[in-house]
Amino acid sequence: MSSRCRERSRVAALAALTLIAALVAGCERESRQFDPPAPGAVLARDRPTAMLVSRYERNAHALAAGKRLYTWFNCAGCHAAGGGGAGPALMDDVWIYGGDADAIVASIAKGRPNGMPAFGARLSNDQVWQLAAYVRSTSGLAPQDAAPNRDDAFLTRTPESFMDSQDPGRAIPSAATGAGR
Amino acid sequence: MTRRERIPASVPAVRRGDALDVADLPSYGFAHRSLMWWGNAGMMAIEGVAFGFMIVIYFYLQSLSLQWPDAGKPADLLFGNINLALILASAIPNYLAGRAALDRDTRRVRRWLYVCSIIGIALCVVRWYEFTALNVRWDDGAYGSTIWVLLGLHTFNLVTDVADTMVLTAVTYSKPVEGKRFVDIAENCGYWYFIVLTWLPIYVVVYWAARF
Amino acid sequence: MMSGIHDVRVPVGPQAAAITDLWTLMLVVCTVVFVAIMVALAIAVWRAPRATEKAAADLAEHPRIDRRLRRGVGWAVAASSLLLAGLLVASFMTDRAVARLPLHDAVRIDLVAHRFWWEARYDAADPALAFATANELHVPVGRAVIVTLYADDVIHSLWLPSLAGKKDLIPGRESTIAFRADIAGVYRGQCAEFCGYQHAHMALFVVADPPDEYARWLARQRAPAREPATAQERRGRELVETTTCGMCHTIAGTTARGRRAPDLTHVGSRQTLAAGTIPNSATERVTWITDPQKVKPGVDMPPIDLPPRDLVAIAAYLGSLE
Amino acid sequence: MLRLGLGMIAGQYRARPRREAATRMLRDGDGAGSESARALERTWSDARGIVGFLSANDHKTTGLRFVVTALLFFGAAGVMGGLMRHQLALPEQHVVGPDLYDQLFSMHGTTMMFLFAVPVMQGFALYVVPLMIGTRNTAFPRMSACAFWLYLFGGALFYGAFFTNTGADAGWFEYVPLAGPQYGIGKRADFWNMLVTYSEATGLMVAVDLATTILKMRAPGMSLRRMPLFAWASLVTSIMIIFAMPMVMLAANLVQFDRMLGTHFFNPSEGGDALLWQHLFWFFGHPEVYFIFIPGLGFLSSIIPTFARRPMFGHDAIVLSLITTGFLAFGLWVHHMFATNVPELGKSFFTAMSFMIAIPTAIQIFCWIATIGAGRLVMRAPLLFVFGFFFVLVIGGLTGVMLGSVPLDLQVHDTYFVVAHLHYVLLGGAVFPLFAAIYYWFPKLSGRVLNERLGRWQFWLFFIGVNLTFFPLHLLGLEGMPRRVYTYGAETGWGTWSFVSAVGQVINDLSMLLFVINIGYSLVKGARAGNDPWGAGTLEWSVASPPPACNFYALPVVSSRYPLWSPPGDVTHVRGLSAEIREALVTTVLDARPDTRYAYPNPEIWSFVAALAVTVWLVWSVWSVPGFAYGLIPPAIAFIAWYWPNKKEAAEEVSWETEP
Repeated sequence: MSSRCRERSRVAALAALTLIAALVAGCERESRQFDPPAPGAVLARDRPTAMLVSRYERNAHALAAGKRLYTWFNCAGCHAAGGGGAGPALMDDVWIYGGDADAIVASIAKGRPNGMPAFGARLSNDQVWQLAAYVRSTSGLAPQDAAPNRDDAFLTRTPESFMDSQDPGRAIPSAATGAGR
Repeated sequence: MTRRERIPASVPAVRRGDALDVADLPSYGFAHRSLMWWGNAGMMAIEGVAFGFMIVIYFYLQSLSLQWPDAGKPADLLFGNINLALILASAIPNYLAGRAALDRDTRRVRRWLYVCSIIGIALCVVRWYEFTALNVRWDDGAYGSTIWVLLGLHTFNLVTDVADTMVLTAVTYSKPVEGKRFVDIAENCGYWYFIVLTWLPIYVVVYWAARF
Repeated sequence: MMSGIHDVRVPVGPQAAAITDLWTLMLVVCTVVFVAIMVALAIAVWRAPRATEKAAADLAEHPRIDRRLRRGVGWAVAASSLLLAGLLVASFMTDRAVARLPLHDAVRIDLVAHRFWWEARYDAADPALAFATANELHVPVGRAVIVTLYADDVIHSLWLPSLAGKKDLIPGRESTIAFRADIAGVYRGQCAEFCGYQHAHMALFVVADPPDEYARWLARQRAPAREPATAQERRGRELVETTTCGMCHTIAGTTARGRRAPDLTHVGSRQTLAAGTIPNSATERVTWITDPQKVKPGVDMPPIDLPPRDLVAIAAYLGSLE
Repeated sequence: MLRLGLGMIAGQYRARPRREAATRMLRDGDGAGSESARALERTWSDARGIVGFLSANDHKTTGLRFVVTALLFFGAAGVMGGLMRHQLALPEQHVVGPDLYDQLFSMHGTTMMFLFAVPVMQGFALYVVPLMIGTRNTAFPRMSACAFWLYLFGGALFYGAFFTNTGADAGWFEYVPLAGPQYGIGKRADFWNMLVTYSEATGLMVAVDLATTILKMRAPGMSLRRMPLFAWASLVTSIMIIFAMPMVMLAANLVQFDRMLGTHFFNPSEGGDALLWQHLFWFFGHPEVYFIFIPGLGFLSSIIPTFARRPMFGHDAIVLSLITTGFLAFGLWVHHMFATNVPELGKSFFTAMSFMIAIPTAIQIFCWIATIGAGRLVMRAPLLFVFGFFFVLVIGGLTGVMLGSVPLDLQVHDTYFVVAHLHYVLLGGAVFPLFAAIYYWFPKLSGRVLNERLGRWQFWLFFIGVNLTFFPLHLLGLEGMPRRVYTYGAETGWGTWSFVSAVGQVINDLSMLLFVINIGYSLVKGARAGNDPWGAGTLEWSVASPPPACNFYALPVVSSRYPLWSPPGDVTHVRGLSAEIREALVTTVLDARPDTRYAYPNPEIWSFVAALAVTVWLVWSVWSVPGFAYGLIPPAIAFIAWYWPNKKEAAEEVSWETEP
């Protein structure tokens, strides 16, 4: 095999790899998985698995669903549009109980002292994870190409896709999510 | 001498036997005789349509709105007025550059293109300050969005034509200068009139339409 | 499964009838025009002699033929212009007929389109008498109905083929449509503007009741939800109140107060679930609650992860809410 | 007949002395086989090798590339259409889910409208028009070459996005808010917006090129009244494109600004308006139909006289009808919006306009029938497709009249009735004429005639298939079936006609298969065409098939509408253009009197590089806001480099140029 030929096959391999990367990235960001995963997979309380990251935090559909639920379930009643009110702010880099997805999932599902109710029984696991992913996106922790844009509503806040990443200062950085980028 | 007379009539094609000999026809021509003029006219039509519809959008949204501007207050006039004065003034060196191009006078062309470029750069700087004086952000509401895009569209054309002018100035140094290049310069001057003329309605819309 | 009449050519209201008349007229005229053109073409093809590529083209002037052709084309153009003008007049007249529905004593309904269901609100002067239902409008036969249309999210379009034309529901804009059903029956309608994954499953039924039946229906709807009668139904209500259901759905008289999904106060009286997607039977209710995404992928309803017994209890309770 | 006496031949002007280099230059004007013909062939051939391939700017190369690429997109969109009909063949099927189905119909519509119909017509015009009007290349061949690359890259990116599950999914007219920032989640709508920007830029560039070519580069003597009808159709189309396409480019960018920058053009809560998009889109979208349809009419006006062996009856009426259609097409857009709450008076106006636009088309149809009736018919495949056009288009046109009526439209708008109507109009008005045109001009393009027997089979299969697929859809619409549903319940009763339609689609597929086979077979084994296999009358048939690189060894002088049919005049051709550099003759707009010569710059790779640079910008702008600004740098560099003069070329040009 001549070196030129090898060169060419290397280029081809590289192109194929790029293509696969694009495919994976595109599919991860854009897939609309309507059926929730098996309950066991979602309930894992240790570090979020790659599946969960790809399914929620890097997925435009899940983030949009999270945003919808945030409005529907009146999270804004306490947390306002992420800026905080009766509840703590969500769009900054301060996380009282940790800023990675599983910590937020725990906060939503189990509740926290001083007012945060437990929604575990009243929301499906899927919804909790969607909410958690959305909450992280308000701090710019979701990839910009999957994060929600502005709403067709009164302008109350910067769209999530514009948020600069607020690296969780006091929170334990999440290895698996790699700060969302 | 008017511009019209400066575009000489054609040297005729000559009949030789059953053929029409065109060897003596000029190898380039100015204004509507050149292909470039027609291409340029097409481009101006395209951009003119875009400007026109942006203005239509402005008034459409205004007609739907109870309060206009719906956010912020009307733009400050200072820089807009400076821009208006400057852009109207720029028509003069532009005219002179165009005439020099028709005379195929490299030195005069260059001189006036320099003046045009300098005014053009000044216009870009003023334009920057205009954006800061709009008193509204593009994402504050429909009013802000519209005037930002309107001004942005014109700025895009302004910047590209100023860049064009500068490139043409630089290109006059690449010798020899063939006749066709003077056609390009003349056409660039024609395009600049378009920038000047479109600025008038856009100026009125951006700066005055929200005041009444 | 409930199926309603939904055919432009089977009108049951004065407006749809006017449009159907116009349709018939257009169909006849257009068919005649089509046939005429095809016959003209056929005659032209049939009468023209055949030739080959090698035949010299005919450049000679044929004043007589040309005159005849000119006359023919002229007449054809004149005839088509006249026909078009006639159709135009017919269209305008139909338009006026459609707009002239007498509206005195009309029933007023607010209809909000959501992805992917219809929320109907029957307002009343006394707020206690107002109620909401979903995907199934009841209207009295012979009385005009004015529906005020709102869109909650994206653009939808209300289309009831047998009753009236369609009207878009556009976010930020309010619009109205009026119609009258002259015959009792069930009329199917559907969202006609593409609105997302489940645009296909966004049907709406208009049930035209005789006036007394309509009054009975109205009275029933105005009452709060029925109290559970059996232990199973009681268990069902408890589950609805304590699990995910109450986050989105309302059942008047219980703690379920969500406002984001169809009002379930009288869900048992409705013929279908999920905007006409499945019949409202006990088994289908269980299927729907267990895995709505299988029935209607992309719908906002989440699957409920409960033991089968509980699911059956919820289904039984909901079925009892007539 | 010969009105070319003219002042131009009389020598009342003083001929300027030629420069020495100009005198030495080899001139054209001798026929094939001469020394100048060989020189012309050398001069006008595109360079070999990969760089030559990428820099090619011959109008025939560019045009053919457009046509072939567009036909590939046609195939891709056809496959998607087939998948959709398959999914809908029976109620409650799960061949594809709603998510994929939404992408399928959006991609199908977008591809057909933006990547197939307009480019294929423009590509055909790029190929045929210069040959038809007697010139050697278009006015701005490098711009058209650049346009082709933009089109290719845009299409490739759009399909690349589709294959990575990022295909457009809000329909081919992408209504906001569904495609807006809140509901158009992910990047799908961004790619649609990008594609629109791409394909409209392409369309505009080619339109400017074509319009200039047609107005300024016609052979001497081809006054506007003698201009072939296809050139007229292309001219009208190009001018329409120039006034309609900027609209949708602007609109798509406004949506993109809403999505990317958070502007509020379409956000009702902040002063925007969701209906604004519909106005903007349909102001372009309705003329769009006509700039797909008018070139098709131009095809027919070229084909019918040839196969009827006589000049077109009512030539002037047809020209006027084309122009009228072009004007009226801009006054119809609201008839796509009758179901929204636009004011009643406005609706009446648009109804009247929608009815009126039927008249110019009717005039053309009657003129064609008159031509056919008064001629002697050569029954060949192209003519069969012309007959197919009559049948299908007239149905589509008549249902169009129905749709123009407000009350009827309110019933059938957004239903399968509309789907049926638009397919009848576009298949009848564009695809049947397109196939006729392919059968007609294929010999010119390839040197071989397409197989007649296969052609007839293909026609009949296509004719039956189209009617079987789309006629039942009218009935489905009346029976209450909305468009864009991915499935339907059995109780709706839509199953029967849907199944028939699916069967029709299979027949269409067979017909397309035959077409591909015919192309392949005829390229190898087809009969040799010679210059003029049909005995046609327009200039493109006077040259060899495929045409030589320079098109004409001597530019023709025209004295009638059908120069090959009429006896030649006293002056038959032009001489004196350079054979050593690419030089064209520029003529006056109305009378096509020779005015100036025009030397093309040498072909270079910059048009390709510029398209690549623009692609970098657009892709970058999809992913990042700063990319929208910084991304402008590569195209700026590319365009400046493109323009930058080549010293050697300039010196040569100065040595022979003649001042005006």
